[in-house]
Amino acid sequence: MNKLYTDAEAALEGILFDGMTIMAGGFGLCGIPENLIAALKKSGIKDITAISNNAGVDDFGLGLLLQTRQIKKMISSYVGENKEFERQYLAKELDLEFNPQGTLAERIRAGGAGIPGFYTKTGVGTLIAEGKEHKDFNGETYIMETGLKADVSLVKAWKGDTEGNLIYRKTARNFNPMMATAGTITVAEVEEIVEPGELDADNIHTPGIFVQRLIKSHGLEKRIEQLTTRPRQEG
Amino acid sequence: MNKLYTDAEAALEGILFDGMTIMAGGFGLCGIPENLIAALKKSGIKDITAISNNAGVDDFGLGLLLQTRQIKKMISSYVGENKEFERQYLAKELDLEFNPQGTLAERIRAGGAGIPGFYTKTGVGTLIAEGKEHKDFNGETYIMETGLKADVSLVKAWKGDTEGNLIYRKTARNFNPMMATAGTITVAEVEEIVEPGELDADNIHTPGIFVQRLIKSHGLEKRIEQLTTRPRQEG
Amino acid sequence: MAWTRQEMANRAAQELQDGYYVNLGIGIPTLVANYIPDGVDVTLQSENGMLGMGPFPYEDEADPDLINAGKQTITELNRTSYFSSADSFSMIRGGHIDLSILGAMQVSQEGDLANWMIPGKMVKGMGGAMDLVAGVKKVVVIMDHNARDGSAKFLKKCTLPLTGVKVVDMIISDVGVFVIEENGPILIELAPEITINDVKERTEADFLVDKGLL
Amino acid sequence: MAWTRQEMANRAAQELQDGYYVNLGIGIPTLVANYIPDGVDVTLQSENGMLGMGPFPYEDEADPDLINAGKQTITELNRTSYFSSADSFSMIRGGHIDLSILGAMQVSQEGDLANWMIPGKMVKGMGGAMDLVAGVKKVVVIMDHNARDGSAKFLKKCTLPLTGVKVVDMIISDVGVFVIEENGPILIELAPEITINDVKERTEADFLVDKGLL
Repeated sequence: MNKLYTDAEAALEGILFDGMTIMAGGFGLCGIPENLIAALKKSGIKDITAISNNAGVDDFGLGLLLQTRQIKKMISSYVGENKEFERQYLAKELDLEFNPQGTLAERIRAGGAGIPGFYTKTGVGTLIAEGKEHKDFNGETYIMETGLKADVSLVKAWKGDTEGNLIYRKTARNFNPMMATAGTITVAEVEEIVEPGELDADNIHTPGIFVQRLIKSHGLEKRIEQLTTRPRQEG
Repeated sequence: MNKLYTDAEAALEGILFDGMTIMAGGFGLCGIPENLIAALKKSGIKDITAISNNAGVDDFGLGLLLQTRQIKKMISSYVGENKEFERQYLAKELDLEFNPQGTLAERIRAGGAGIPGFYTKTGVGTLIAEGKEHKDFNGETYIMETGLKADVSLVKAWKGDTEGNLIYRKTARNFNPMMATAGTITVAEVEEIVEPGELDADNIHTPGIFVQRLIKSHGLEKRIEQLTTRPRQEG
Repeated sequence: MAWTRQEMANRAAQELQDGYYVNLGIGIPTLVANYIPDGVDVTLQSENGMLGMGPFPYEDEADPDLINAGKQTITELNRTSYFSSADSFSMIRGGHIDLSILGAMQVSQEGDLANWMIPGKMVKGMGGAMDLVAGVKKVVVIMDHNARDGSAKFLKKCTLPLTGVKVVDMIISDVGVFVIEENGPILIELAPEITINDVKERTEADFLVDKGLL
Repeated sequence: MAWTRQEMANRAAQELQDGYYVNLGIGIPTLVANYIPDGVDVTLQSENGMLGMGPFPYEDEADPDLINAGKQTITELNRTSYFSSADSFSMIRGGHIDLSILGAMQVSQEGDLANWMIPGKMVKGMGGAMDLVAGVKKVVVIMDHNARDGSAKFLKKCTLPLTGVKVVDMIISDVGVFVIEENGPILIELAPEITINDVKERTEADFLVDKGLL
């Protein structure tokens, strides 16, 4: 099985449709599938339900798909860095479902793991709990959250082999591993593609079974959202 | 915080008591905490509820604690390799709760992850489902399973640093990572202890936060249960 | 002439497709690995935490840290990855494995499977079997068509405790092959010199017969 | 004389104990890292998937793959480990983090916290705050005692949408320190030259005063 595609457009060929649900990895702009987002924009598909922790910034990340009005609904935990998002949401051009970050991460893991529902303390007594099933365990109240799946998951890895085994780097890992498990089709964008056997089998974060298609990233920008530094001590 | 103890007995000092619940990692005899099991036997504590995928063999692994009648109840998925287990169970000297292997693994993960209950298709319509809550999701029936925790978890790793970061080797990983998260106190037995910084931060399987005490393994037997080989082709 | 264990394994191997991720149970299913058709690349999962299972090791290569779900020493391949039991069964429960081939004590005509317990005798435990039949996309059973005492194993209803309800998609026994569809089983192949009547006599389940065999 | 932001952060740092695993929120809580007492070794968790967070990088060391939950570039330490968001919040939800220090818009006398939303204005989202207050063993709030318009933030009941119910264990504001116990808040410390009456005037919540202050 050849999983390697020549570029992002080729890798998305035949799997996109209007109204689909797409998961996109990344935390802020860290660990986002830049090439795949660009190809998704170029595809022109509409009415996307996008599941992603954040919505990018105005001109990068998923913000690119907000500019073109391709997204109908976002399921996220924090969208504070995107002004266009704010405008579309306040104008009711965009649906929004907030999930606590840990609940979002766990719902995606559950979706990939065949778990349709689980209980959590997070959000009990808040707006998040409204309309959700409550259940007590050992005298404490929990709410039920459901698993999340996607038609297509777009993830970004650091290294990958042609079997689809992936390794992420530092905090660019974030939501990518769970999303890889929760897509009917998962497309991975990888900085460096190696031959099978070059990755240590004990260190693989996403086994190849979860990855149906992969590409090598080209021209990554890897934009830093908040460059924060300390001065070097004067010598 | 010094997490490193001189030996298994020292590492179990002050945390054992009659009637306690103990998780022990390993699949068959692969990846079991040999030194810690030996020290547990020596401690003489009784009425243990042991959560472990298997029960070892007659004279090794958790079988050692069955010989001495220290275990009151086992929560396992498969105990077929232990004759003493069979004898004690048929004589009603031992309680037994079978869990499907994946359900057991997920219950332990859930216990460590603050999830008191989750739904699964596994076991629907079987003895396992009796008395459990049933719920339909998207027209399919699932049963609720609960999270599992332990007073003490005993795990076995390949490499570990003095901060408690652990790396497992090959299929000796098995139940160890989840159990490390589900113990009120987790004690890790490690083949090689290194200084912080010697393990690659991207490759750590169990972050140190889950490990309260650790020791270096001594005199590991690493017994093979089913040595199965193929002949070398005649040259 | 009924099929041998090897022939059943060989027949089961015809269900493998290129790119499949497959879990093989203990016993005859393990033999399926010896009959993977040329040009078909499959990846074997071992539920104790490995994807990409290789052959048994040479004697001097056996590694106690590297075993399969039957506790046998095995080897890795260049595609291999290791993971925890929780991750392994997330893979299984989440429907990511294409095919599971396993043994059976009984199968019902609705596809119920019993393969883990005989009440009154020792109970060894279900291991990962309940998870596999609940989660894997296609479940193929390989079994002797009748028990040692000649009694039927393919039944209207299982009498032993179940491993799963309506989970079996195909049965490969020593007398032939059945697919189990929504409205019942269909006999689709016969072992050499076995007649439809032979199969009917040795089967309690009701089944249809594929046109090609009539 | 009310405490400055630095003094509040310094006071919060006194809650750190040797060996603690700690999550620091955005804003003043981030400053707490600058006041960790000598001889106290704490490990900082960043909920985007890191344990063992180091200081900000030198300019030539900034790495786009290495950020904290506030999206700021940071560095790693020799104890650092990385993990997925699911594993990170398993750590948080599962009660493995000893202490969370975060900001607040409002706190009620029962320990309810509101810090994520002002209806009618833009909603940025709760991020990981709801998970943190639900899961972490001890939750400390650092906040200005009053809003810019002078209104009370420590209330009988929160008026803003909640982040968590009965989750706050301690409040460190610019006027003093409260612990919130089962039967209500207790004022346990005052900033220099701040009187109990000052605090009462600036607080809507009912609270007791520790004997040591009377």
